[in-house]
Amino acid sequence: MNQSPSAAAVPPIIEIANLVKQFGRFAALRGVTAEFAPARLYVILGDNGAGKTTLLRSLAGLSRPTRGSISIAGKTDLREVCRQIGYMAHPTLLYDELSAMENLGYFARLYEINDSSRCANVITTVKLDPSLERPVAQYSQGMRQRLSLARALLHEPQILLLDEPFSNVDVRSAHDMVALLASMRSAGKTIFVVTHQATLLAETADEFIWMEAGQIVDRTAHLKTAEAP
Amino acid sequence: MKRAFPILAALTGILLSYALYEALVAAPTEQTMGNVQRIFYYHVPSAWTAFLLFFINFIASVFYLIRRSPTADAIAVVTAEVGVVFCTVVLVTGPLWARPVWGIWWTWDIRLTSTLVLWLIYVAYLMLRRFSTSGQTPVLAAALAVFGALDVPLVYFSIWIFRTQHPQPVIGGGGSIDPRMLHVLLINWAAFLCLAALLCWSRFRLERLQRQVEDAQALESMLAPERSR
Amino acid sequence: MNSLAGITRATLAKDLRLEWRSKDAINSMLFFALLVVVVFSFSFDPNAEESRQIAGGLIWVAFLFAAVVALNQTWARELRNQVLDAYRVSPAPANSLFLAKALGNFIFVTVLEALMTPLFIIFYKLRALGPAWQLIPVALLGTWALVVNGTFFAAISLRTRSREIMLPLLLFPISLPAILGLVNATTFILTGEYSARFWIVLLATYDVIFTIACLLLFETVLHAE
Amino acid sequence: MNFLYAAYTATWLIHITYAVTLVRRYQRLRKEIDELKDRQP
Repeated sequence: MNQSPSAAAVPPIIEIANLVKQFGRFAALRGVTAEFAPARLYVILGDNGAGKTTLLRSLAGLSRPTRGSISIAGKTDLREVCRQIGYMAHPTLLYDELSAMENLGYFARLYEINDSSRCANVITTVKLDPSLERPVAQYSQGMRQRLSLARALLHEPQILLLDEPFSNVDVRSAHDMVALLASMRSAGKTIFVVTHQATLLAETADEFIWMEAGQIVDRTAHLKTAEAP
Repeated sequence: MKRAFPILAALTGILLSYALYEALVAAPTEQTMGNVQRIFYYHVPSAWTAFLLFFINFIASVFYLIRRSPTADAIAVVTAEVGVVFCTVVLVTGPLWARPVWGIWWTWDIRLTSTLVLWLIYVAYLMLRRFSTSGQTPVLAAALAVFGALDVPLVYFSIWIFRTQHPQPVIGGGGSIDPRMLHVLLINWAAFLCLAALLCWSRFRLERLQRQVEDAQALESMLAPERSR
Repeated sequence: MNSLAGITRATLAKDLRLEWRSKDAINSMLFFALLVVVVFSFSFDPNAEESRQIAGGLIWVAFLFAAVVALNQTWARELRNQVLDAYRVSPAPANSLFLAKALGNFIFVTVLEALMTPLFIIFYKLRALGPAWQLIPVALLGTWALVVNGTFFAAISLRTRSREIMLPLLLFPISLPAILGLVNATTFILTGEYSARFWIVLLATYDVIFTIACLLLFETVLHAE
Repeated sequence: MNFLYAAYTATWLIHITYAVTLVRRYQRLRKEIDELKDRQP
């Protein structure tokens, strides 16, 4: 496979070996093999149906490989490392009828976070107001996306998997999110972003992963401007 | 292995014709029920075969849940499907026997009813396999098979209580059976077991082939867009 | 163990709060059961003796269908915005989710039964000739029997096409002993002809066996993707 | 007596129907395999 430009020295945090995910007569992933070094920001690019979301879901432990294996921080049973992974999907993964604090309060219970100020803190991190009592259903799309990111950050994971975090987000919020991601990467977190708006991350990202037809076809240190969407 | 198939087919053919001759001609005519009693030689062996197949299905399902072996799953599909075929035979020949003997097509008799419930459970099993969208259909199906197996003794027991409280026509199972009839019964059972083995074998080969085709198509479904570009 | 109980409680509280705000499940269930009662009482207008004989069957068929409506609703809630994935990526035990869902459904269906039973009594002029207090353990055990397997099979049918139809297809054959137990126990208590004790024991056995089976297999089913 | 023949015929009909569906599924698969081979020499 393609060697990552500068990953050779550091031991990888994620190792994927010949990963295949098949749904009946359709293969979403077709033999992905890759290694990822820690504390870097990766951007995954590719057409619809290239397997980006399935790759992310496999890393999150949501989708079990048909064949092949994933190892994160040396563990192949991803349930053991789920505390270290934060996953933000394309849908919001939030209850529309509950307010921001109620939503995060419930998810904090799932991670057994007892520090009651944590929820309010993480909401302020994404620049929302913790005292807002409206149900999420009445939020704008951009606010929902930010709250969704807050949910993924709630348990302070070491690895972040973000699926289309900038879709329908206004330009300023998007730049705020990019700055947040950059600071978290500097703090040692490994971040994967699937996005169609790669230009937003052109300066910040460490590496671009190009996917096509269920495989990683290229890894580059810079955005290939000619092909950028 | 492949050469064994026509041998088994020939053996089944011979056994079935011999068993048919025995059932229709050689077996003594029953005194009270007359010739209609000869349905017995098809009805009972089919029931035993169906139960045996469902039992194998249960074992294979449990094995699959523990080991996740694809072969165990294939065996589970095959036995469930052939089992439903034999169970259908039981449910069709049952009323055809009941009508002339008791004057009714159907009665909520313990054996008839448990067979019907078993049939329903396994039809549901096959439908689940057909309609599942998950990449892990075998797991769901195996779980259902375990539930079905747990249910059968409860069904049997509950109908047994039900029957002792409601008068029912007595079925001629009172222990003693003419040794000549038993002989014919066993020959028929052997013949139907061979038929079941033959059907299972063909279905197993079909299943294996189908999985290979699905794998190939899955690979191709990812290649196709690349080619056309 | 502690976290199992804690997360179960949190999930149950969250479900009850969601239901309180939307009232999806309880409204559709109530309306559905009401329709069944009205349609049945139009279709046949029995005298007191006949209605004792048939009421057990009618009541439980109505509740069974209403329970299926509730079961579909509780999981539909987790599918909106794919919130279920948020649970699945968390370290929370799968059985907490199962128990919370099963208890939530148990509460919904029990509330429904408490509300609908007076209507049945009025429409069918019912008066029990046997020990009426036994109807309470019968109803509780029977409701749990329907709901525990219903929750499990609803989780299975989440991963199928046309899942709302798949649930009854899977649930009804497996529930047959429970339904038989419920209907017969109710009929015996109403008519006072026989003791319902056999059936109560059967329901309790059914509950124990399938609760254990669900708890053992739910994690496997939840993560089967 | 008619019931006897009806039962035997029904039994065979069910088994033969199943066998026929197996053969047809097999033929459909064969066709798919041929198509696959055509596209991937």
